[in-house]
Amino acid sequence: MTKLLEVKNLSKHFSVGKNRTLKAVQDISFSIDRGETLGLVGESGCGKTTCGRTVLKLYEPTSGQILFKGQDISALTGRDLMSFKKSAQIIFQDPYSSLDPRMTIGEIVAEGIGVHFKYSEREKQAKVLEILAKVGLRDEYASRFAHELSGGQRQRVGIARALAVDPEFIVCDEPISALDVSIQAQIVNLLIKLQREQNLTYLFISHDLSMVRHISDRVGIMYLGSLVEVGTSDQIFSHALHPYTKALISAIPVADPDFEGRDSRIKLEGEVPSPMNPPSGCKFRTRCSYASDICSKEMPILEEIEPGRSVSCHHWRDIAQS
Amino acid sequence: MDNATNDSFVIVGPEISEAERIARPKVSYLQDVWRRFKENKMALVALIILMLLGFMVIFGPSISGYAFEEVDRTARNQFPSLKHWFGTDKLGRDMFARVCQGGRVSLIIGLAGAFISSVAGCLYGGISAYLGGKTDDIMMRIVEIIISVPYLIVVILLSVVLQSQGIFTLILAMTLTGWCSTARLVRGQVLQIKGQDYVLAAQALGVSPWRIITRHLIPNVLSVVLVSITFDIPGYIFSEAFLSYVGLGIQPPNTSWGALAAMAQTSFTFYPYQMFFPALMIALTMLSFTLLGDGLRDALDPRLRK
Amino acid sequence: MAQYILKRISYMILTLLVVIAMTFFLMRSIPGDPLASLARALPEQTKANFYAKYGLDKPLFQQYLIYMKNLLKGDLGESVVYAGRSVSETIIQTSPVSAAVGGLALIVGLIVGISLGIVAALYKNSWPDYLVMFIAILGITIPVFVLASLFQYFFSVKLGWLPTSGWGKPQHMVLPVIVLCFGTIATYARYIKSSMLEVLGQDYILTARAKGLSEFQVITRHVMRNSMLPAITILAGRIVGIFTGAFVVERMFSIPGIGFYYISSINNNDYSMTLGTTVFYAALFVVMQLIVDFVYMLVDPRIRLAGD
Amino acid sequence: MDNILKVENLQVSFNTYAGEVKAVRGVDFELRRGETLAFVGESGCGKTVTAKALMRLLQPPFAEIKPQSKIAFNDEDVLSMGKKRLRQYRGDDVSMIFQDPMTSLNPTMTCGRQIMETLILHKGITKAQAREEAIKTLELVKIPDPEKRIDAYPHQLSGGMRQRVMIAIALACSPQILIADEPTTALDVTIQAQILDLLQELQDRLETSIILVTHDLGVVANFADRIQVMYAGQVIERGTVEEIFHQARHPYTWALLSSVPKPGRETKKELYSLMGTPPDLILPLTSCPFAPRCEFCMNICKERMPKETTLSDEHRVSCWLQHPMAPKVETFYERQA
Repeated sequence: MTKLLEVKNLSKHFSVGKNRTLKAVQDISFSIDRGETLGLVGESGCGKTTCGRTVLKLYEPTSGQILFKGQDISALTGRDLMSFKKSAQIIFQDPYSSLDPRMTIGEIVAEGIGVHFKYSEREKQAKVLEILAKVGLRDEYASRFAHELSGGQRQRVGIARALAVDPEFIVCDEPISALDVSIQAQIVNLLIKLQREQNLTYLFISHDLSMVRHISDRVGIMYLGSLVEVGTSDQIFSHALHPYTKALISAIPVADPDFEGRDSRIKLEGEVPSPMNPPSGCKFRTRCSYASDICSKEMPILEEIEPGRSVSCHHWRDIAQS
Repeated sequence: MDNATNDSFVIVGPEISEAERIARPKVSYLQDVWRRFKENKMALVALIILMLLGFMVIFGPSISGYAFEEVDRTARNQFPSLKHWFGTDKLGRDMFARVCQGGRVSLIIGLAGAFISSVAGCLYGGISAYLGGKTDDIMMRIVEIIISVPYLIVVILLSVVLQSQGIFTLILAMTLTGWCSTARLVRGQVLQIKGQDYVLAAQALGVSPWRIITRHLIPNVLSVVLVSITFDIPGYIFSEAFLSYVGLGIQPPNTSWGALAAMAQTSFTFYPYQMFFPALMIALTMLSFTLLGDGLRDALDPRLRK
Repeated sequence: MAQYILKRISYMILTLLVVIAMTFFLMRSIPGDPLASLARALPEQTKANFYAKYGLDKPLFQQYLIYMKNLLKGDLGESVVYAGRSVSETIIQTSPVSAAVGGLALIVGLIVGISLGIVAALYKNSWPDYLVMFIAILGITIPVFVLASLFQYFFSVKLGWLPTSGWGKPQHMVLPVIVLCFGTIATYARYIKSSMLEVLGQDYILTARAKGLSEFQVITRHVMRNSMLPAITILAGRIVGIFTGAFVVERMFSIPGIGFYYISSINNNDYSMTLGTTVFYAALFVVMQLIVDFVYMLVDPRIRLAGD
Repeated sequence: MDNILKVENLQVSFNTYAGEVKAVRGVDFELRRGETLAFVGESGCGKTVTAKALMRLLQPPFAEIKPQSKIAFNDEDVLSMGKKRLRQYRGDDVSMIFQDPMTSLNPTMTCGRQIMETLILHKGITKAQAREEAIKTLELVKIPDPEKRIDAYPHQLSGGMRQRVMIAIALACSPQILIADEPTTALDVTIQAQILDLLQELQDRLETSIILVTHDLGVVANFADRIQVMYAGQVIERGTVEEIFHQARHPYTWALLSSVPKPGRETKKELYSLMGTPPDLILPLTSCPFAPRCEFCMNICKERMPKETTLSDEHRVSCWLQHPMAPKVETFYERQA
């Protein structure tokens, strides 16, 4: 497998007011292979959306490198930049604010086609209808406005817009969290089907762990701007090493009244600290039952403990043994 | 269950086309806006009044048969009659012709003032918001300073300085600071839209900044600007009336509604009709534009769309 | 917090400097010079003395420095038209009169306007609402001088209840205050109504109702405060409205306030008086705006605490 | 067990420009002392409207509870309560918490005062006593430093803390019924678990009956005693938690259960997904509202509304598949298992 996207020591800071910076993403590294789905999980404000936008060059990184097909995207200009934008697309969370209320569905989907392909008006229309059909929307929707559609239909339009330029890589930024349960399944199925058909690569950002597990090959867990653990779905969900990952997984509500694991649930006390003013050392230590002296003094690094699996915790060995 | 046959219980499966059907009829944006605008009866009446006023102002002078500056010393201060519909003033000029002429001036000032300040405000606010960062900071600081100078004081000052009190200097004086509030409004709107996901999506698609501005930002700001224009127009007419009262407005023999009303004010006790008609016109215009603006705001507000 | 206040005050001073400079140089850019029309008939020697008296014989920039220096001492110069009348003293003598009329009008306007706005919101789409909105619309559609004429005509000429104009007795205040507060009533009635309707649609009103509060308690405890707060921001605009309205009202009712002198100075080409009064108005306005902003900050906990 | 609340034929309509939207179409159910009843369904199915109607929080004339509806609280008719009795009923007998704790707290009032307000109103105690009580309530909902937090404004607290304050307000007067409208939807997973645990603990302690409105079956699984599944303004299936999760009979319930990925199942496999969208409630319904999306739709489903069939003491379902003449079908999750 070839690495499609490689992120090395990426940081993204925002300045908030005077002399204050929000370290939204801090020194994270990961890679995604072609045709793979990497799930990125974390609670609100952990920097997962910022991360997704930075790898698409929607934000300029503060430091670090982003390699797409081996090329550093920060150096891209002109035609290379356009070809990157054609290959890498994004799907948004909110199906309401992600569609221009003044444009018809057809115009929304056609916009990207107009930028990247030299099609005649007729070819363009044909392509629009083809893409709409692919996401399960009938022709008549092309002339409708977004507000006439339901949430699920709107989200399919969002997918169609991304698909219209034949991308290889799509950042799915919480694509299902604003939708109803039954509609979520529609969208997830559609994403999986499209991935199979077109060998797409996904960065799937979500806070819904059960869906992430369902769709992802590998999963990264974020907490307060840092990546705390990366591994295959199975490794993360069955043999988590980071205390935060463990707690997060056991907090998933299971839709089964006889679920046995409920009593052994790890209960996380306290709140997520403010990202403006994170704790010293390991950021998770304030809520961690394993925390010791070293945790407040030294920030643990993300170590690769076996190929494709890394964790950032001073105590992971103890946890692995227990 | 009496007439139920075996046939009733055959599984036929779902009918997706039925479930995906859009039950409500297709409505375009403008149709939708017009439908909601029409619901507001007051706004509709206001629109009709404005059209009538416009008609009167354009064709009025030719109907009355008098020129607005035509002096008839034999017919001074006459009450409204069949001959002079709105009466005559102290020089014997036909009030109807003067009200029509004054209306032209007042409306031109209102429309031109609102238009100029909106264009300037849109450009300034749009650029400030789109560029962001330091540029935005500096540009907004300038606006803050200009806006914290009382508007009428600036207008008075400029009128004093410019001295020639023609329509154009008046418009200039009034728009010189008038654009600031529009600039702030537009900036706020653009900032809001700039952060919307659909603009981000366009950036991700590689759509050029120019196209993003023309296709996404401007169309979505336009409705707000339109509403602000309808509120600005009466504001300019009002300011001109005030300036006329102070003696800095349109100079005779030319006239405006404000100037007419201000002139009539001294002899109001004796010839109330001389003030009544221009004042009525001002009030009607103000009222109509205000109601129209209210109606438009409600009709264009995307939050109310359902 | 202290840092913020300091920052705001320094911005205010900057604004003032810009305004004063703008006013000064604009007044001086009048074609010819500010004394030309008055000095035309004077003999050459007297003319030169006349110019020297107002410092107009020096280079422009130097004049500005002198003006600023005097300004710091509170000296705005001497009237060009009425020899011996100090501009500063005129302002000091006339502004209390204006402040009395304007302040009263503002208070009355706020009380009536807010009450009407509340009534309109509570009885939405019924006759009290329509009546209030009718009054509000009248207030913003009729120019002040027309309104003043009407009031004078009915209450003084026709009914003879109140004096037409003049100053000194309490009854002289009645008509000017009513005329002047109309704009405030209209603005506030409209604003409070829409602001209250918006607050009534918020989720926390549902919480309040779910607690079992009566509709009256919901309004007084939860709706009022939250709908009044944004209304403070438009107060600065109303204060200006009172000032500019006062130009007209003071003149029509012959009230010896500062607005009266301002308008006469413009009509008389009284250069130093116009300049001085403009500077005074601008300063007053900028300070008022600052005060309004601070008041807003003090009463809204969201802003107050965000500054920490 | 005795019923604390009994609802019969509840019908609620919204008057919109396009016409009358019948949001709730003849819902009936009863709530027993100390139990948790969950309303489950997708957005627009009428679950929140039903919950608000129970407290008469819907604003006329836009929303209208139809006259044939009946809501009885301890055999007292809620819909005909006088103003005074209604105020006592709200807050003292029944209270409610909402989805978004940010917007449902008054931003310009301290949390303490918002709690005290209810106490003073219903218990007739002094301010000082109320403050004391409020601190106790904050302790009860496990807010650290209650003496300090009582003077905090809502925006100074995190989302989880705000929701705790909402719960404190709701429970201040120990109501007999607590209606929780999507209490955890706006919160993060770890906070969500905290809040659910808290609610459970408080229920055990205070013996409150809870109506939990949610779209998340996971939340319901270990929290509710009984579940009623709603679709298009109607209850289409109801039963105990076990009955709904293990013996569901309505294809819509099946779909809801199957569309959530379960741990231990093969990943990237197609999830069961419902096609289409719920019906527009502005249209009249004469047949089964789910028919157009139902995999087992029969001819009769498109012609007539199914009647409710009783399967056990608690378990009832409205579906033509229960008719003796209907074919036996295999459920999705039987297929998937």
